[in-house]
Amino acid sequence: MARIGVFVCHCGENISATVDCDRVAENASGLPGVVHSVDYKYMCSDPGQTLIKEAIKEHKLTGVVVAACSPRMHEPTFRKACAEAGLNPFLCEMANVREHCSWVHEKTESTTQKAKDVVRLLVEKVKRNEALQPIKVPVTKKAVVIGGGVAGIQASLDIANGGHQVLLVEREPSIGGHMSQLSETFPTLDCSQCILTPRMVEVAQHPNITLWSYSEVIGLDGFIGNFTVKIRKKAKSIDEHLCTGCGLCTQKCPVRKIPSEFEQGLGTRPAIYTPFPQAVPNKPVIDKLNCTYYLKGRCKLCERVCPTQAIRFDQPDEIVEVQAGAIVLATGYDIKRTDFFPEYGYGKYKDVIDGLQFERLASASGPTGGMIRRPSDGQIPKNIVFVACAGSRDPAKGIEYCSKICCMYTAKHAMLYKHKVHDGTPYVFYMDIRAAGKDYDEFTRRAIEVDRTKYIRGRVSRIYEKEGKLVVVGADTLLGGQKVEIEADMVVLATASVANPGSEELAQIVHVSYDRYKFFAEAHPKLKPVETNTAGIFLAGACQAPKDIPESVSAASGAAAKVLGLFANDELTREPLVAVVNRMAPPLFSTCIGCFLCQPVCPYNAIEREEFKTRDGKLLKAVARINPGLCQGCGTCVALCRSKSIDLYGYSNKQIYTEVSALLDEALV
Amino acid sequence: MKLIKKEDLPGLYGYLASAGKKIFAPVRKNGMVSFSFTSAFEEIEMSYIQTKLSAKAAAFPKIEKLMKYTIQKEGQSYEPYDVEKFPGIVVWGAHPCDAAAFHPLNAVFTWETHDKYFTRRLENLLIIGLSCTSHDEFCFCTSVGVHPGDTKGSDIQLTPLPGGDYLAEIITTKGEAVAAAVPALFSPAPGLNKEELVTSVEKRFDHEALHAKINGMFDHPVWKEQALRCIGCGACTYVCPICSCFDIQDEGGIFGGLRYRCWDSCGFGHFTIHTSGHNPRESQDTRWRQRLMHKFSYQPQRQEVFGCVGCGRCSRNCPVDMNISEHLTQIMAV
Amino acid sequence: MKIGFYPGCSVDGGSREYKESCRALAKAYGIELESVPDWNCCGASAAHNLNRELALALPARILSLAEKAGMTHLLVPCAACYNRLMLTQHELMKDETLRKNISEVTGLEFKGTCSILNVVQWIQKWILPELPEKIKKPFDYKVACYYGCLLVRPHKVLKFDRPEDPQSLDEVMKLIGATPVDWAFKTECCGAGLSVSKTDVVADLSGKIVRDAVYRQADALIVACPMCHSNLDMRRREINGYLKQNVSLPVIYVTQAIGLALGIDRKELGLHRHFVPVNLPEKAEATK
Amino acid sequence: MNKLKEKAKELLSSRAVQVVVGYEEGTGGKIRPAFVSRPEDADKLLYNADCHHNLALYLYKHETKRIGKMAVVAPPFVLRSILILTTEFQLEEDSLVVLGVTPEEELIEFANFKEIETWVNQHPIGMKEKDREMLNRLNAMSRDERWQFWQNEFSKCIKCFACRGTCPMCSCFRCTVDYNAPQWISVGSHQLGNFDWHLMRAMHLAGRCSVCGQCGEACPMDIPVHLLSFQINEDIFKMFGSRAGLTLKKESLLSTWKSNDVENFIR
Amino acid sequence: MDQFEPKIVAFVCNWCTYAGADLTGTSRLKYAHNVRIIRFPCTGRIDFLLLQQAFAKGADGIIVSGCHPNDCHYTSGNFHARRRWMVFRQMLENMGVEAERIVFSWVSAAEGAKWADLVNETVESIKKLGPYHKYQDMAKSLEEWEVTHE
Repeated sequence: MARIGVFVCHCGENISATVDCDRVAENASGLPGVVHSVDYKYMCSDPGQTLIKEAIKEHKLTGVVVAACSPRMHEPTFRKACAEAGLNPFLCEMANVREHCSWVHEKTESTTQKAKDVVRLLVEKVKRNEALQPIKVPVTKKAVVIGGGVAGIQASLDIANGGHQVLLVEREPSIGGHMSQLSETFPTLDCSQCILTPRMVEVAQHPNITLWSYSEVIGLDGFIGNFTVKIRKKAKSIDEHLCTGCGLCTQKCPVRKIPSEFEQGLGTRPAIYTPFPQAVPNKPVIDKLNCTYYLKGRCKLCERVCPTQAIRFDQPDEIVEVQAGAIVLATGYDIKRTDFFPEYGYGKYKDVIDGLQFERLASASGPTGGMIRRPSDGQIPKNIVFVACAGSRDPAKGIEYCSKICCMYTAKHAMLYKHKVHDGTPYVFYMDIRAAGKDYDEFTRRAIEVDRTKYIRGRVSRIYEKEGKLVVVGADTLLGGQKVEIEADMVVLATASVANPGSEELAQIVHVSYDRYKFFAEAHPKLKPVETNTAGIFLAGACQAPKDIPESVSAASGAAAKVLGLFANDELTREPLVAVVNRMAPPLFSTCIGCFLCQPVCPYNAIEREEFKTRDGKLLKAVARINPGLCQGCGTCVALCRSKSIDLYGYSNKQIYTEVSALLDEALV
Repeated sequence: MKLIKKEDLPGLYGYLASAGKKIFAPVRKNGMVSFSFTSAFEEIEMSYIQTKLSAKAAAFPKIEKLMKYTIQKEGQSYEPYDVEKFPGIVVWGAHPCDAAAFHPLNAVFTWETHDKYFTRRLENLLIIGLSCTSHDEFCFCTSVGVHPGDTKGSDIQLTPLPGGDYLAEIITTKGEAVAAAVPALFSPAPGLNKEELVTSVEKRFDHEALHAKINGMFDHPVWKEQALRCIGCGACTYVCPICSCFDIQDEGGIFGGLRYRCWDSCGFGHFTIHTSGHNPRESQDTRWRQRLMHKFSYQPQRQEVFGCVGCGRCSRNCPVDMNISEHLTQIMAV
Repeated sequence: MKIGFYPGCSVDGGSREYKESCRALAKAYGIELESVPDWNCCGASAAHNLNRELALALPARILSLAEKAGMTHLLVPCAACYNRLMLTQHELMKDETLRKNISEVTGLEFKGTCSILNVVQWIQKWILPELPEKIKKPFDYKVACYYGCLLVRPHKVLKFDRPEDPQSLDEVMKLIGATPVDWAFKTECCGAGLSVSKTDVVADLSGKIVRDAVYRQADALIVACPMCHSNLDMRRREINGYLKQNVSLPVIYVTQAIGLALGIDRKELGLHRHFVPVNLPEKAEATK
Repeated sequence: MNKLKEKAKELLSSRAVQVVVGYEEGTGGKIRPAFVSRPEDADKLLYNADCHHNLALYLYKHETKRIGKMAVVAPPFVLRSILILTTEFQLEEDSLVVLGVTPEEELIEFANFKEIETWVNQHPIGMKEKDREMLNRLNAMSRDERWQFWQNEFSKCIKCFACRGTCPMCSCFRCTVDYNAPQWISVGSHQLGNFDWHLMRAMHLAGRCSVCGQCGEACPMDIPVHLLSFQINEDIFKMFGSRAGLTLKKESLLSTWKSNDVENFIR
Repeated sequence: MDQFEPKIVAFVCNWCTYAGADLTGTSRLKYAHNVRIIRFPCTGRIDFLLLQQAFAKGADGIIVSGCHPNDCHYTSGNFHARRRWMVFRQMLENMGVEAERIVFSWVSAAEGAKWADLVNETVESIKKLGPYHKYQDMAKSLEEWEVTHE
């Protein structure tokens, strides 16, 4: 039989001014199961709390209702008090008679009546509360950062500097990402590599960072604090310990005409290669798809020239499992390419290139040594057209969003061009100039006013080649939509930034949700921009949405801060207000029939499939199971479950049903 | 043996009504004949083959309120419903199967314990039987020892005459009391052979033989085979004039409520389930077996009555045509 | 075998040669083109921008009739008709109530079971398979394939080819031995909507098309739409005026081109009906 | 229908399946479900327009499953039910041979469930005239009249649960109505208990109903319960453009959502 | 009977509307006393059976309120709820229940004033509709049950 104590607080005058507290207490004392009921001036004060603690001991209370302010204010206070008196904190409930009653009504009978009702409701609820134990989850204090672009690098360094182990996994042979391809960066026009390479080196040398390049994450199990990450380390065909990175092999390799990924196809590389001179790690890998030995079974020239015998043709891919407490996704973005723009002849005309290609042309370390030359004939273009929003903000192309960085880098490109080709004329077709950011608008103004870039507000409908020129057909909306045709020598498309190929696959591997454009979805658009719906997995940089460098870096530091926060504790303590699927004896195991309609409902992928099998492995029944490490206790699955097989601690079916009944069980007004 | 003219039936009805009796009679409402409480003779349907629900509700309603309870701080208090207040009920125009059914029903409610709610309702019952002049393919009363002209269970039994008048047999003292109260309504009967007036239902099997046989068939495979299409609903048991299983429920709030019993069915998967989740009758065939064994093996053994009067309602109303007489005939054959 | 056929007004009238060449091709393949019984206007001319219900009802009736006649495939050579029929089927299939209403208007049930084919799809499905062995005289010319606006747009409804840079006609042409030129006006507007009312605009728009084709040294323009054809062919005088030069570049239906490759008689293909005479430079006889 | 019988014979004699679930003639020409496990019995199988039972019901019952692999005679509504049950993990493709039967009473065989998906999408199920009329009648009523209509109908209900028992989508082992902690739905078949039961059932079927109408057919008290599901099914189509049983995608109406779901009543 | 005071139950989510109602209090905005608030973690937790129960127990009106779309603390609970209510409301209509007695709303933690208005408007509208006798009489069916009511 329940033994409930009710404690009605006056909150000085705040409650008692409009609510007749002693009558509320008296009324409560008449309720079945209530063995003790008092009112007091300040329940949250020390004497008030002592009052409760003593009553718990004296009357052997099995539940406590404090009628006072909002539980959002003092629930922790009173639950703590109960715990100190030896009563499980989850057997304490608060009746909100201040914010929801005394403060919003005049002093009338009905106001007191309302207080009585609310107390009765909570008494009935608390009778059905269960003693709950907080969920404790151990934390493995090691982070896996996926993606070695500027965001991944920043996140790794921040976490490592916080004193925790980091494993940085990069798909390519070198870290650095797209930033390492850039020539100068807006709005300061300082050289990208100059600011990035020191960070790359720092990563390589940091005692807390392990760098696995040429590797991919292929599996993820577990939950926050306790992930197991499965990683494939692709064979580099060299022994990294022996290799000194002297580069002899790369010079001698006879296969030289492979279009270089790093140079965006504007340059070439050998079959055994490091993507670029400042690569980290600065040790080559063999591209098996192009290496003569792997294709034809002979050559091995590199093996012969290698002074340290580091070449290993028989090296297999390695699959490794790593324990980690947190994951940071920093897989970055890509840009739209080739025949996505048939109307622009991209991929058809050599001299129609994309932004990244232009970066390489403009880069001092690029294929043209920083000279702006037409890929087709190496001529220096006198008329150059930049097309902003190539694909972006274009529902017809299925990309409705703004790629965000193009306005800025297009302005930058125009400037760089003008600085290199003084007598040239840069044109920019644009929809709007979106230059919100520190020193950003000033920057675009400079491109227009100082460097005399011709900005035309309108879109390009078609580009075609005629007599060695590229005819750019567009409209100038500021001239009343008049048609403009420009005969250009070269066209640069600011093609839309899109999610990396394989991001969807990765999202499914690590169980994070992603938006319709395949960018990873943050847990909350405003309040949790670097968290995902899966606890313990965080987002850094452009894998979440197009971002420029400063944004990527701050997001990365944000993610790192979250990780460090998580690692600050040896174990996670979580409120046990989680959902649970019932269990019973075989052959039923549970009233759940495993329809799994609850699975898509869960925002946290907390609902798993549990299979009961015979000794010889025959499946008897598959039912839902809720992972308490992942469940956040929203209870949507509970309301959905047809057979009422799921329940939610703290808001159980019994509790809530009784609340509704109890409320109306006596006259409300 | 007396005669009551059809124009005198309203008189009889009127008398019973004026005597404060509730009259529970077959009424045809949107294409369905069912026993209901009537307020005028005109509502009554005298020519029907079988009602949807049986007449058992007159003594064993689908919901029987047992008591009120209140919960106070001091404790609980109870206030049972007063059976003395139960109305006298006339079951008007019950076919012999329905009339006969009250006997086995009573056997259950007086077996070991004496259920005051049922027995009091039964005491207050006056049954005016109505011999069958027609039947359908579902009727099989003769196979379970009931006959379309049987008077067993009736206080007064009417048998329709071709002209529309009725032979009236006064069976019990209750019946005599009524006849004595309104003598004018009854005239001497013409010499007629009742047998020729009632329909004849072909006998498909012998229930005693069935009883003898079925006792040993607990583990017979036939149950599994027969029960395959059974969907485990309660239709058969709720329309059955003899099925007597019930559930007891409390409904109310924190300060009290009331307790009632309502029909339950052995066809339901949850009928026998334990809290642990274990279910002694966990497949439909065991439930189907229970139903037939109970009617034709256990009840005869324990209460010396058969749990079936061959009214055929269960088969008529089964969504998947689980035809009981067909199945019993099959059981006799295996 | 039989295939449903919806001529529509222009193919049945002004652009008879288009119908003739379709039938000629069909004949060569033993295909019977069965016209939709009691067919009516598709509404491309005016209805579709004046009255939505009418714009849907007209094509719906055609399709219902086709369904009633048990046609599983319906060849619609005119790109405009094709466009209207496709849009209507799309609209009706995604809205049950609308479907009902329109059925009430037409008094015919509409199931949407008949699949509509434009001329290129028809060729791809039935003509291409045996084409190589059937070719008598490869169509060895440089051609500029002109798709116009209605054949490939709106893409989300038609789901046919790439709206911005279509390829299907070029592929067909390659198969009969022609060399498609890479040019910029594949889908530019020819001014069909103003074909009758504002011929000067037509001259301008179509003129640019013809000019680029000439510049790309094409021997012929290949079309798959009677509107385009009449503009580029019938309006040649205005075009020449606009270009201030006389362009003799012939405009040929894809079906005619294939027909020639199959060695079908010019008359049967209706080539004699063109305004711009179709005299292609004689090439060395390459019979196979 | 001989095709069907032959196919059944073949499947049974080749032991490809252990039992064929189909239809047979019962008492007084009534149609009823049939379970044929001997080739020679296959001749009693039949199919015609009166075959209303939704046999999908039997495909996941352990009583039938223990016989072995099944073949099922499947009119369009059974096909839809099979898809729904598959998306709800109640059926495995390989444990079942589906003998589709068209309204024209022709046999169609399916190589896999994907083919069923395609077929049902090409063959919409029309509503019976009398049901259509009833729905129109109900929609023409004022709301109070509708309330009265259903109150009268539910007053007939005896809570025999034939509607539940005969419905393949009522696949729960323990129905909410059998749950007593708390007792969401009164057990007694009084007015409230009946109302709550039918509302709850209709809600639990919303977006999952294959509109076979069998619940109405099964009701011994002739309550047209199926109309509740039919109507909401129409409403759901209007609101969300979707119907149940047309896809193998695991996305039940109420277990998914769209950020652009359009409603006009939330303030 | 003197002035009818409707009984109104409010089902609200903890993160937005409950907090919003707290704000109404801290801003000392006054509103009608007829409403009783029941706290849920999320609107997604609200089982439609609870609304049935509220009416059965004698509520004349119901308020269901949670986070605005995209603001859900659990990101999608309110979206699920919205669909549930779209269907449930239609179902009630189809069965002849006075669905407008259930008022659905999004009230954020910052909309203290909106909560006050919502309650007042609801109370007013329910007063116009009067007590929900229809439903309540049905709910009394057991108490009034007599065997002669067959």
